[in-house]
Amino acid sequence: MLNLGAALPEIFMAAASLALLMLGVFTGKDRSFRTVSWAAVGAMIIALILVVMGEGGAAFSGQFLADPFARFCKVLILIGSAVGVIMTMKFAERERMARFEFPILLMLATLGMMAMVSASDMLSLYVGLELQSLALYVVAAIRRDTVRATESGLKYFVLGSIASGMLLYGMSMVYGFTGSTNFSVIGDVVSNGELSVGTLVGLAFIFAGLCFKVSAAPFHMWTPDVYEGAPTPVTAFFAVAPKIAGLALFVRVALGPFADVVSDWQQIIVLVSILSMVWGSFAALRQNNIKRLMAYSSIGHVGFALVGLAAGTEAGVQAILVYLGIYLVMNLGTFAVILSMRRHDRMVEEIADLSGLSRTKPLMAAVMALLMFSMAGIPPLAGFFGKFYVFKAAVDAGLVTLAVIGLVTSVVSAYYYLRVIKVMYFDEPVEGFDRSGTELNVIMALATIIILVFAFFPNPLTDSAAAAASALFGH
Amino acid sequence: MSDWPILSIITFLPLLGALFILLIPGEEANVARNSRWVALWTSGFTFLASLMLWINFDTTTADFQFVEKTEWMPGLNVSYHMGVDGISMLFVILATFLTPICILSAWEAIQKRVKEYMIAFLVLETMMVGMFSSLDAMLFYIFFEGVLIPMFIIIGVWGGPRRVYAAFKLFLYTLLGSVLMLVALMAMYFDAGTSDIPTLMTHTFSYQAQLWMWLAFFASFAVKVPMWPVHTWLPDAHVEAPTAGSVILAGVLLKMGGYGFLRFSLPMLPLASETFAPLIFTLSIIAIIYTSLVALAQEDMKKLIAYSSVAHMGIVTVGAFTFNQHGLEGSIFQMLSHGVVSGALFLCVGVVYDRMHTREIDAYGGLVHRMPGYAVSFMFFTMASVGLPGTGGFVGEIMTLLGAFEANTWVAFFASTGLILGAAYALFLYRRIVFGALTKENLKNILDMSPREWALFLPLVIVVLWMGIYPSSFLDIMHASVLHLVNQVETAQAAAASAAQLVAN
Amino acid sequence: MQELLSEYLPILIFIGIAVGLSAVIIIASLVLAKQAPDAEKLSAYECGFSPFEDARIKFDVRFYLVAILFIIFDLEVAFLFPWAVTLGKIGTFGFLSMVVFLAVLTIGFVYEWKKGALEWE
Amino acid sequence: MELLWDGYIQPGIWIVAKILAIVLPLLIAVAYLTYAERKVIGAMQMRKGPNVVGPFGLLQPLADGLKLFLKETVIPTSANKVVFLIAPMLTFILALVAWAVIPFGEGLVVSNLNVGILYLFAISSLGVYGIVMAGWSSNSKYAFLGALRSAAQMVSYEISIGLIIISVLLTTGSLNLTDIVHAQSGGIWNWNFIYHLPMFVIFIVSILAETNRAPFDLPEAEAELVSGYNVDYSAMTFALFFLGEYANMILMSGLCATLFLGGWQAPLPLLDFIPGPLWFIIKICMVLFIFLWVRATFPRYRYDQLMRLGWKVFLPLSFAWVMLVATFLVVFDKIPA
Amino acid sequence: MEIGLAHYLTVAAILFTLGIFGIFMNRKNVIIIMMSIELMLLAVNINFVAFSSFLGDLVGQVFTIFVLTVAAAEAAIGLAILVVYFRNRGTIAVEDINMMKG
Repeated sequence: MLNLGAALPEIFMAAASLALLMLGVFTGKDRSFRTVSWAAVGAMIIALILVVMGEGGAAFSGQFLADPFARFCKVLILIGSAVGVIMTMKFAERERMARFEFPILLMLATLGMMAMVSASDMLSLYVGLELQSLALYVVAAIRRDTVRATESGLKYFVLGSIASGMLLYGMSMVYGFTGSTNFSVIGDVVSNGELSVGTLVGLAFIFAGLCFKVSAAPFHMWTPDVYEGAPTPVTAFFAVAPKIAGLALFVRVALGPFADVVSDWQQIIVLVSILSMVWGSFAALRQNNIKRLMAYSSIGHVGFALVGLAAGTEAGVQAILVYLGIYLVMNLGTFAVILSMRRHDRMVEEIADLSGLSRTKPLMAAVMALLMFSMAGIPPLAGFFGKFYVFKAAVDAGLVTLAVIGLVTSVVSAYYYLRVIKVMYFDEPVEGFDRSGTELNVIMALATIIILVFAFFPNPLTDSAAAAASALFGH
Repeated sequence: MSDWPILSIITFLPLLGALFILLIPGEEANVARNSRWVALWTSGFTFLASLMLWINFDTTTADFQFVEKTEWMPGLNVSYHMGVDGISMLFVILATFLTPICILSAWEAIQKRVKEYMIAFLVLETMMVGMFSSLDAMLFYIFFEGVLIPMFIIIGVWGGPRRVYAAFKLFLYTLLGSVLMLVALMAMYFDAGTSDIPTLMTHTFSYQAQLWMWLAFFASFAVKVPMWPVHTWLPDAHVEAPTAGSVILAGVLLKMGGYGFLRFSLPMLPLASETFAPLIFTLSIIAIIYTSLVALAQEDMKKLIAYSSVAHMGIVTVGAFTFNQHGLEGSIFQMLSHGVVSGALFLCVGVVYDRMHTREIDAYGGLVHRMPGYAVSFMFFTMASVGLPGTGGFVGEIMTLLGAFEANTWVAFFASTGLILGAAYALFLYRRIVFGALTKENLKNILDMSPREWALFLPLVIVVLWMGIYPSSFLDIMHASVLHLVNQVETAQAAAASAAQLVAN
Repeated sequence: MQELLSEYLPILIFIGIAVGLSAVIIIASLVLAKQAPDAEKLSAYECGFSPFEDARIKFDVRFYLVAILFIIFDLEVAFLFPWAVTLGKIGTFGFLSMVVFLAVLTIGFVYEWKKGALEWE
Repeated sequence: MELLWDGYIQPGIWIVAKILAIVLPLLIAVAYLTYAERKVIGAMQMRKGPNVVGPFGLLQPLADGLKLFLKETVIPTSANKVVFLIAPMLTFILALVAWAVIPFGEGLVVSNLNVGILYLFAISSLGVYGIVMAGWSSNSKYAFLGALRSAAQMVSYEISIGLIIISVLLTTGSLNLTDIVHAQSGGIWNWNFIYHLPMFVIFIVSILAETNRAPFDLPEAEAELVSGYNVDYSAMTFALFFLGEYANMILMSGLCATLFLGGWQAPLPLLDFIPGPLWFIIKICMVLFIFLWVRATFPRYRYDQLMRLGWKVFLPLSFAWVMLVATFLVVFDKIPA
Repeated sequence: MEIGLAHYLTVAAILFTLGIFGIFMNRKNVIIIMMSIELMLLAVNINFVAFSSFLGDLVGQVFTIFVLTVAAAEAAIGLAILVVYFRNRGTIAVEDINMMKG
């Protein structure tokens, strides 16, 4: 029934975050920022180990399911979060936002995400999702002395709450028309008969809410503003962990209880996916702010990932997971570069500020260029494989048109990634950046190495993704 | 010797060199010097290694040789499968041959960011060689697309004033074509369950599927070749690229499209190829005649040569879709000789450009008085480009036309018209630059070719002459493979025809 | 179900009576008492001065804080109500669950205490 | 016809009668509570208190009421009129309807709700609305600030009250007030105030704060806020507030008696001959006396002291007490069925 | 007239729609948006309780409690962010929340 062992990583994270909160508040002021941050990273690593070593299984009377799918996503989430915290430290100290609550909030958000991807009941889903969201609302506005950060927090809050509202409304409908909140029970009900109208309405609302959360078009409008306004490490965090968790949740909901009625919702996902890809590509063309650019880029990437979901097959899920893994690495690397964009100890975030980076900081420019090529999906870099997997899944599922549209938009998106490279390599140099921190350099180096050598060693990621996907389909 | 993974060595040796250059420490001038030497040595070794392919090549079989196969992505049934046959082997050597020349040509022309330049070229070489020798569609695609990254950088960083535009155009045009090919590859994979090229060649796709796949492949290869009307990126790219970039672009990258037709479209999609052959012929002939006329009107030397490339590649595509031995061999031979000759022509342009920093044809004239050695080499390559007997160009063109004649008289007729026009613009260019009175003040002090430049041209001259005088040393290699290809296509077409016959009866 | 609801009927009536009573009291007073309003009399009371700025001024953010804390703790109380009366049925498991919940809440409480959210100097 | 009479009209009349039997005495009680207050405080300060109108000044409350009734109702022009009028009504209504679930004796209750205590808790929580509405709608700084203070104070102490109620619930196992009273049957030693003595004390103090009574009458602090949220009220609108407040005092006393002092039950079995309602009223009067006594004795708290008391003393204490009681019950397996 | 499930659902749907409209049509004040959000959650709660009662399944009511709790936390955080924003910007009018556009 209870089987706390399956939820050990989550329990550990919860306990650790509370303990750190106490540690922070009792050491007083914010001197403990660094200690708490590193402790948070340590806790995430321990949780990671627990996830990997743990035996999995269900817990809390079927509310919580630590299957390989969830564990795979948790690994990604934990990596993303841990790196996110590491990236934050120096930035926070420089920008006078070194509150010890910051890493703890990230831990809580991570905990929420972990709970969310493990949810096998709408109730635990909701609780996990909200734990994540509530922590993130605060994190977005953590620089409470700037208008932009607070505005982004406010926007994120308002639109996130709407999303929760829609999600909840959908869940209430599904509950009412299937008689349960448990995914497997819903799955049984749904597979036995055809989908009732009420359930379908509920499903649509749930999807709309989830689209909001993962910032898929047409529910993406908060993303650019939030990304731009939030402090950069926060943006980095937003772009990675919650996206992964949200998409994993999307997969979990769509292919958990509703796996037998793929045809009923496939069209929605196809449409959302196309809109996201198109909008993410075209709207990014006229951006000058790199964080905004990354926002649109993330919208586009969500679109690509959803292509895998649209396939509705095991291969599709595997593709999403591979995509997410690669996306994680690319985004962390890119944001490590963006975080290094400091001049005279101040953040600069215009794309034009990268001008001539290849002269002033050749290595950083090379890293960024590789990351951008990878984002654009140019082989042999890792980003290509992500796209390859999702589109292959789509073609296998007969969604050739979707694949063609997706790939064409990826060409459009290649344009704006190339623009960044162009600015770095072809334009005349402006004043160089300050020295970037060691952590950032390490992250950049790791990300670059991974995207470079992924082509040679794709199997660890793809195999575990395959295992995770097959677990979701109950094999 | 044959136990060695020689193809992998050839492919990844340049990458190793690039890594090595990356690690060179020290101040800028030092780094520049060292990286030049490392790049030259690496590419030289690579070329020597690639000669091992030729020496050990078995010309009697159409099978893939030097095959290497390792598990790569077992989940997808995709493997690291390398190998060459008579068609691709020569392209591998073409690539390894041109790369050291390019590096040498950039010895003095490139003064800024030498390290990056050399890295880009070595990476480019890896991609090119890898593409020609991969026997897995997925692997092929990776190398095929991967070429774009170094090329984008080369044009964008070291190119001319409009380099940004040119680089973007090159990149996006090619990428757009390629992604459609990717869809086709996925569809093939879905249909056949593997991305192994030899297996795919034996797989029979339904006619309907073939049509769509063929169009998708066409989108990619036609851009790459380039065929009219998607050729417009080429003049821009050529004009803006640094000399070595132009050389490699004309010499090798354009061949990727032609090679793609031979590797994918013909053997895997024979029925669709037959269906669309008229389309190819039409576009090719338009390309030959139209771009030749356009070339005549050019004021920029590089642009002129670029348009001539489009015309020459038109002949290649005509040859490829004749489906007969002559046409195909001519097509391949034409690609090889064009690779060498057009590369050499760009080098010729590079020589004067390095001195005068202009490519305006009107800025020159009467160079023969100051640069007799240059005039001779330039003349030689111009003649080769025109297709003078005794040069490589002649063999390729005449065989292609022969093949075209067998397939369709009208096609052969229009193609030969193009050749005459080709002679016109090439000689026109030569005359305006080299002959005439030396009136321009600033040309008065121009120097003839340096030993380094001689060292560049000499191997090219030898190869062109060799190809012209003793073509069978090349044709023998491709013979078996081309024959196999022709049989393959004919069998498939015959089978389809008899099936249709059955249905009709 | 119906019986359960019938318990609420008297309350409804009670509310009705209370509303009526209060309305009657006010209206009767309005009708019976002598009304002689004038502008000064009808201005808001401000120790004899005319009001010189909007009364809905910015006020101390600590009132917000109290409101926020209240919401949280009041909900906790709402959780405790059913728990308290059903403790016998849910037994040790229910008890321990609530202990965990309250422990988390206590940590939150300690946090805000140390952070000075409860100070009102 | 028969059905209508038996099914609806007769019970309806019965209900209305019961309600009136509560409301009317309540209003009189409120009136005389003010009288008692003045008398008691007068006595404690060695004064006589009201003694002019009627014998012993017994008619004083009526005179006060009449005065208020005949005064002019001033509605400030800047006020939000509808809300301004609703606010006192709301306060008054809530103070009345809460009585619906208070049992005066065995079966002597208007509505024997199974969630009676929850109802009471809800209604008393709503009281804040009346005050906030009054403060806001007056559109006057004093009223506004007074209302804010009052609201903050009330909600702060409400949490402690909630927790205290929960610790009582733990030992009684029911949300029904009658059941709670029954659980304390058998004499004074079974009454809750013995077991929950600390909570009883805190409860008494908390209800002082909850009803804005001295020494916690900060919101109405004459010196700073010229009477707080109701500064702009006059005549009967003011009277409704006034009535509501005093009715609330009585209500809280009643709640206190129900929760801790055994409701209507006699302290000793041999005193059972005295009827339940009488006991109940006696207990209410005792608690009310404490209200008055405290008012006469203690100086007013500072606002920060008041909030600190609520959040830093009462809340942790009552919280700890809940845990203590629950742990005790679980460990010794004494949970009431 | 017997009040059935459909009536509850209709009421909830209307409330929910009102909430959505309140958010998107409102051009005045962020507080109103927050109230609209609460309205949406209220609609959800009505749904849950109605279904719970109709199905004879307690999970719906449990869910309602959770929703209430989370809504409280959400409101608390929302207000906090709003206050912080107001301090920086001096306004909470919807049309003034426009530092970032594009």
